[in-house]
Amino acid sequence: MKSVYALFDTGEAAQRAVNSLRSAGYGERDITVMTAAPMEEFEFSHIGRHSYQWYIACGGGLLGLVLGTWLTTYAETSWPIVVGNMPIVPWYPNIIVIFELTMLGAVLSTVATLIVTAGLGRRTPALYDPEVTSGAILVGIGTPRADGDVEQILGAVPGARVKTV
Amino acid sequence: MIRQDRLTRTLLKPLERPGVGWMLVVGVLAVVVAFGGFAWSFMMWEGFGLTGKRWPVFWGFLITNFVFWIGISHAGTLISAILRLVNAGWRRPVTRCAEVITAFALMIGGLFPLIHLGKPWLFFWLVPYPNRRLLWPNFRSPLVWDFFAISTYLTSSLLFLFLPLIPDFALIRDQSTGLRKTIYGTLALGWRGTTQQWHRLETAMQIMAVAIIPVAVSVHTIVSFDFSMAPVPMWHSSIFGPYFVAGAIFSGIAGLIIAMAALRRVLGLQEYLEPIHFENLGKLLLTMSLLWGYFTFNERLTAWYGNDVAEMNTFAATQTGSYSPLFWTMVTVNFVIPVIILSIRRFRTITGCVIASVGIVVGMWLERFLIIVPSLGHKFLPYSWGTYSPRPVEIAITVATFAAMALLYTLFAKFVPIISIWEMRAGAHTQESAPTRESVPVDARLGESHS
Amino acid sequence: MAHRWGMAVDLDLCTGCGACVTACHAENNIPTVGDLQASRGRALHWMRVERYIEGEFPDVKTKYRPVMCQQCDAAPCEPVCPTYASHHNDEGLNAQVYNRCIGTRYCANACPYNTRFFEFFNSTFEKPLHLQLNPDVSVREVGVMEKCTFCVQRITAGKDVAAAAKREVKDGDIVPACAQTCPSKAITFGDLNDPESRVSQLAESPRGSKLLEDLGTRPKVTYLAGAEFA
Amino acid sequence: MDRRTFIKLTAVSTTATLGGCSVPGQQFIRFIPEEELKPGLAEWKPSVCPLCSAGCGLTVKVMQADVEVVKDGQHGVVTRGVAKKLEGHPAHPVSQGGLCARGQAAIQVTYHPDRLVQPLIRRGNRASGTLEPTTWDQAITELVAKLDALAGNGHQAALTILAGGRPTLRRALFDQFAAKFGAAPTVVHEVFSDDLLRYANGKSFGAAQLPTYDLGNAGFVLGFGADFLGTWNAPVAHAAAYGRMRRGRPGKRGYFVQVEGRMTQTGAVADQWVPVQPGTEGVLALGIAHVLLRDGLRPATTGRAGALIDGWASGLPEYAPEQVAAITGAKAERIVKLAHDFAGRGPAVAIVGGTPLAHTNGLFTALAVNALNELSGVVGRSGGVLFTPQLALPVAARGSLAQLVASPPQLLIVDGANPVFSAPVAMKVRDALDRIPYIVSFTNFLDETSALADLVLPDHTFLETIAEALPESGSSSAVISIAGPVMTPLFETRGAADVLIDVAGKLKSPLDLPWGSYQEMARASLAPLGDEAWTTAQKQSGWWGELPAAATTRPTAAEPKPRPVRYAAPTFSGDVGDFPYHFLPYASAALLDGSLAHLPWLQEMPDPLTSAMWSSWVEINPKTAAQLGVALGDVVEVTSTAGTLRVPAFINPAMAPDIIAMPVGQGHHSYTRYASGRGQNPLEILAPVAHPETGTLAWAATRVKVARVSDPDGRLIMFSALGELRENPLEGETR
Repeated sequence: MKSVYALFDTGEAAQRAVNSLRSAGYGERDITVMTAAPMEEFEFSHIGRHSYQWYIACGGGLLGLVLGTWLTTYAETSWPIVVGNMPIVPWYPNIIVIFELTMLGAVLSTVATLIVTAGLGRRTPALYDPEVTSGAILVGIGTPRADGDVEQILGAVPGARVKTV
Repeated sequence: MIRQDRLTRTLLKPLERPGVGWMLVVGVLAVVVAFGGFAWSFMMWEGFGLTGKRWPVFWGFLITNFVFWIGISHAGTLISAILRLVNAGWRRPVTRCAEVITAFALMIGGLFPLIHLGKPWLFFWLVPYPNRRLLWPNFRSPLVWDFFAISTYLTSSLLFLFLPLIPDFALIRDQSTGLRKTIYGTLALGWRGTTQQWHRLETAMQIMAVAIIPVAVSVHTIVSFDFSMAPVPMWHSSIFGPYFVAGAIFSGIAGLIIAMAALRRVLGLQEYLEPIHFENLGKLLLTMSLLWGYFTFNERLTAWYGNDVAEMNTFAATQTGSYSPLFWTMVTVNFVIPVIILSIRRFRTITGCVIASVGIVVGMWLERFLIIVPSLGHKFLPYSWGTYSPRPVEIAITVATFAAMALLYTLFAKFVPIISIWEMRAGAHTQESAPTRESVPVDARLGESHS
Repeated sequence: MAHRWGMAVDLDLCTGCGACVTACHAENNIPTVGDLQASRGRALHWMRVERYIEGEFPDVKTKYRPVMCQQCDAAPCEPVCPTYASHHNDEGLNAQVYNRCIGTRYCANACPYNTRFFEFFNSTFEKPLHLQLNPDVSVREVGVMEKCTFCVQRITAGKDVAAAAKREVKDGDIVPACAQTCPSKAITFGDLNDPESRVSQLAESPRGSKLLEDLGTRPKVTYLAGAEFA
Repeated sequence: MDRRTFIKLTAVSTTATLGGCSVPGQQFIRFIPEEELKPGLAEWKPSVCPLCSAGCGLTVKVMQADVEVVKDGQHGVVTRGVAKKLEGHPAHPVSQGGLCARGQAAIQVTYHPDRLVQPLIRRGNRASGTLEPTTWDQAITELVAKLDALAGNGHQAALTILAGGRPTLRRALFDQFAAKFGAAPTVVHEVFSDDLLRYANGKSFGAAQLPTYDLGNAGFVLGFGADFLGTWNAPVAHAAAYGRMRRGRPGKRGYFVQVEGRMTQTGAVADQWVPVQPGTEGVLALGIAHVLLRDGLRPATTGRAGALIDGWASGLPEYAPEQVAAITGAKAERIVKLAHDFAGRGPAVAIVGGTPLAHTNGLFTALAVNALNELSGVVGRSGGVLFTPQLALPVAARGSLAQLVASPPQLLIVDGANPVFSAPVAMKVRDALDRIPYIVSFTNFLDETSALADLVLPDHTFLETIAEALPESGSSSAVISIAGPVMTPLFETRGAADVLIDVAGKLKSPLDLPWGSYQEMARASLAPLGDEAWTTAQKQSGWWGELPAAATTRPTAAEPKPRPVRYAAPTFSGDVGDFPYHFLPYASAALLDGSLAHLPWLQEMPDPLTSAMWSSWVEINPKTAAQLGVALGDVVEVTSTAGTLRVPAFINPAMAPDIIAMPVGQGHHSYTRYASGRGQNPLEILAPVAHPETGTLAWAATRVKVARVSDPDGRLIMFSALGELRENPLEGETR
């Protein structure tokens, strides 16, 4: 089954296209909108806004914290050597290492999440048009329904350049 | 068909086939860097004695450079992170050139703990892994803290630089053909610009920004610990953490201004790097200059008023003694001149900012030198006092690092748009923000400051 | 019971002759660096005799003070070492493991007494000077820190001898090179854990004080004050 | 080679070659060791320090090592015992288990990279000719020929032996040789000679030798310029005694006052440091004596020492505190206080030596201090002045360097002296040597004098042959320091004494020396001490104890009509107007008179007061320096009537403003890689002023002027780099 999409030059047109697709019964999941830059002032840009990134980052941080705590205590106790009259497991110095690893955990988990949830690093899906990056706004349906009138709906919007892949 | 708007055209122009001038610059810089590398190898071959280090001043130029470059690295990521969080609209053209500085300055600075080793070929003994006898490095040593801090900071800075590059890589991918297309295509990681991707990216950047600010602060604090942990006159002080961080940001911004001015001139980005950016950075620089003056005053006053014997000896050496010329130069170029130039609107021009910045870069280098050397030379037992002057290898290596910075920057600007195209676009959209049928909740936007 | 080696230096006996300095060179394979390197501050004197002259002619007072590694109990040089090359051994010595040292020179900066020295070059011993080298002491390679060890090789030897003779180490069995050569016997070495040892008693002396005591480094070298306590 | 060696050699070489085949380039002969060796275990053997006259007993740590040797023309390696470390012999009465910095470095004499390893003979004349290696046979034949030539035409007296100052049996042996050959009186040369003091002690006490001070039992020590803890007489013995004086007697701490113009290493540890005008020390001594007599603190004496002082019987009327203060510059009340301490804290001993005796009125000073000691009642008593009984040896006539210069001999044999370096250039020793047709030198190193020699005979070092010395002082009992060889010689060297005996036998008319070897001679010398003496000595680095009366030197009788001396102001070369400063050369703590400048450990040992290494310098009082505009390290020009030197300056507050002091020791032209061409030699500008009585050099009788030349040229190398003198430099300064 082919994907159908249309390119628009203005946000308004794109918005109109999205709205008519919605009224035709297509839901958030089916509609794909691509822009060269975030266009927060248009409603369509809110599609797929919800995510758990913040929580995952915190989780990553927590992981780093545990790791750091274990690493320092383990390393120091595994071969206890006295220096400068300090305890074998000195908390103040360890906190520094623990802190760094915590932050590292948070950062790495964030990036990982991004790559996974944004579907980066995979083969580019069929539904795409190089014009997007140079300013055109793409509105399309990955998998139209059998009674596919998507071409008409999109074509109805003035200034739409409808394509199928 | 691909339409290229003006923005894209100007920002992608530098990526075109290099000219003779560019080749020449790169060539010269490469030679200088190579010479520095040679100096280092020679030093390893002959022995560390080729440096000017001596009993009791065992740290000198090399560690000065270390602190200096780590300081410079605080320009980019930290600044851009802060600006992202407060959503300063004027940040858009600035952030990337800033973040690049961080990446490279860290790479260079991080090299010095290796260069300065008596046995550099054993540098990996600093890395936290157990040796053949299952002995780990000593986590109580600030040098090991350095390892953790710097590696964390470098990792996050590189990612922080890379993430916003993805969409621009995608742009280049779509506008180029052949090998170039494949290369940038790979870098673009299959970016399509769907609304989801934009949201993920924006959020990720937000989180990174939040995480990176404390890391950056910790990095230079820990660098300051290298000194303040040791019972050495004028080192063993609790003000060093904030003092170093402030100094770092200070020198960082100065470095950034110089870089931006250069880019503006060389790549003809006048219309994107506008006077307003320098104006704003200038204000920031002024603040930092005042902050620096405040910290320096605190540090000097407490030493002077406390009147500890050993500290006073170091104090005198810098205030009136043999180091005083350097000291007063530092005060002039770090405080007097910048405050005069930057606090008077008429002078806060691009030229003004650059002049101030150059002085500050020099001054901050001096500051690090004056923190390290006089103290070591004036420890508690006067019989064991000593002085230090650099020898050719150290100077060669020092010069080479500046060349390396310029070189890396030039190369980067050749292969990557130095101003984030998509962020400029996003900015543009918000300026002409058109009325839409659906009312957009305020929180729905990345609340731009429409100033 | 574990030993805790300590030293006492009687400043009232020190004549500043420098015998300890040369003896230290002879015992510990310390190279002479030559005039050029000496002028660049690379002379290696684990033991030095500090000289201070106060006042103006004719009312001048001079004092000598031999300074070697103070073998601090809370040594600033130890924790800063990333590789544990500088650490505290179970007899209270600040041990320096030459082949763990990668030459950050941080310990030397942290040492308030400036008693740590650095091998800036591979040390050379012009033949046949090499025949004098003490086989019980390793010759340090370029890029490592070194310092007074309280003649740890003599300590080990002394303990071996005692063990061979099936007895405890007696006070005076072990004498570092500096103490042995000192013509006026200003230097006393011994076990601070043995309350009967001369060094323990001298450590208690009212004339006794530690160098830079208030830094909290807890040195194991006691300095016995000179004339003013006559 | 004998059969055994041959078998050994072949056996070893084959195995070595086999081993070598597997590892190419590893082919070398490993000789079979000739000695019993305990791998890794140290053996301690007695020896005697050769570096100064003190004659300290040593114990030498010997361990095995691989030594590169040449045997029967074959290069190879042999494992043998070599000396590793020198320590003072605990039983020896002079060293008492201690050893000075110089003694510690003595081992480097043996292992010195520039040691002479085979005889050198001159081809061509001195100006253009060179010294070239030769064999011992040739060398000895040459020497024999030269001596025979002299003897042939009856010019025996045209042979002179020039020797260093150390009293040894070897010296006695050389004397015997000279006597038997009929040579001119042997010339003994030391730049810092104590002959004047010996002479004075002869007059005052009947013992013409250096005194031994029983500091250990003294309550009050009054030093007159003598650096007795540093470089003078027997420093190690003195230091040991000083230790006992300070802390050896629970509850009693001896008091020490030093009188001098420039603070010596010894003066630095004094409880009181009393500077006086140079050359007036004797006056101060008599000033104290005056007060002692006036206030009846000590009973008046009528001994022979006092009899030599003008006005002694009448209570020294000319030396009342006020007059003394006027002359010496010390405050009158201080003199009185000193006198009272002197009497009150007794037993009180006065020590004189070094600079005070190097003025033209040195004899007066020495006699004055001797008289003070007599008055103190400590001569020959515990806590006072003792004289170490001396082993009686055949008396030999002595010539002076001046005579030698005046009438150079035909043949000169140099043994342990280096006058080209260690005599004032103005004495023109060099020219004299140039006029000597043939010079033979027994030495380990090619020093300035040996460089002029026509035949250089490399000696064993003290570790490779019998080491011995006849300590003149430092012990209350008689001492003969002697010990057998510690290790087999490293090179093709030969003991000078044995060579001389060999030569004596080879002459056309052989000299009937009573012994076949140095060892026999040594044994014979100890014979009068009983049969055990030799074996005991071998075990413990010397013999000490009660000398049989027959073997002891006799004290000289007092002159029937002594001519009393009175103070005469010292005279100087160069008048005050043109040359405002006293020039004070002194023996360097590390290098002594320069004879030790070739030992790297001593070159790099920081000087006790300046912390200088590898350098020479002049010391200037801060006030003077300020007047001259001289700062630390600046190069200054020091000019005397005899010449000019350019030296870096060290600013030293512990000396009088009118004194310019400079250590002797550096400035060698030829003395191994470590000393050659380094620093300046103050003797080059020293006026050759001699003591009228003894003809010895009055080295403090030169005046100089000083001018700043340039900024520091980096030649003053200091361990304490900033030259900081004060423990708290900011003390007393406002913030």
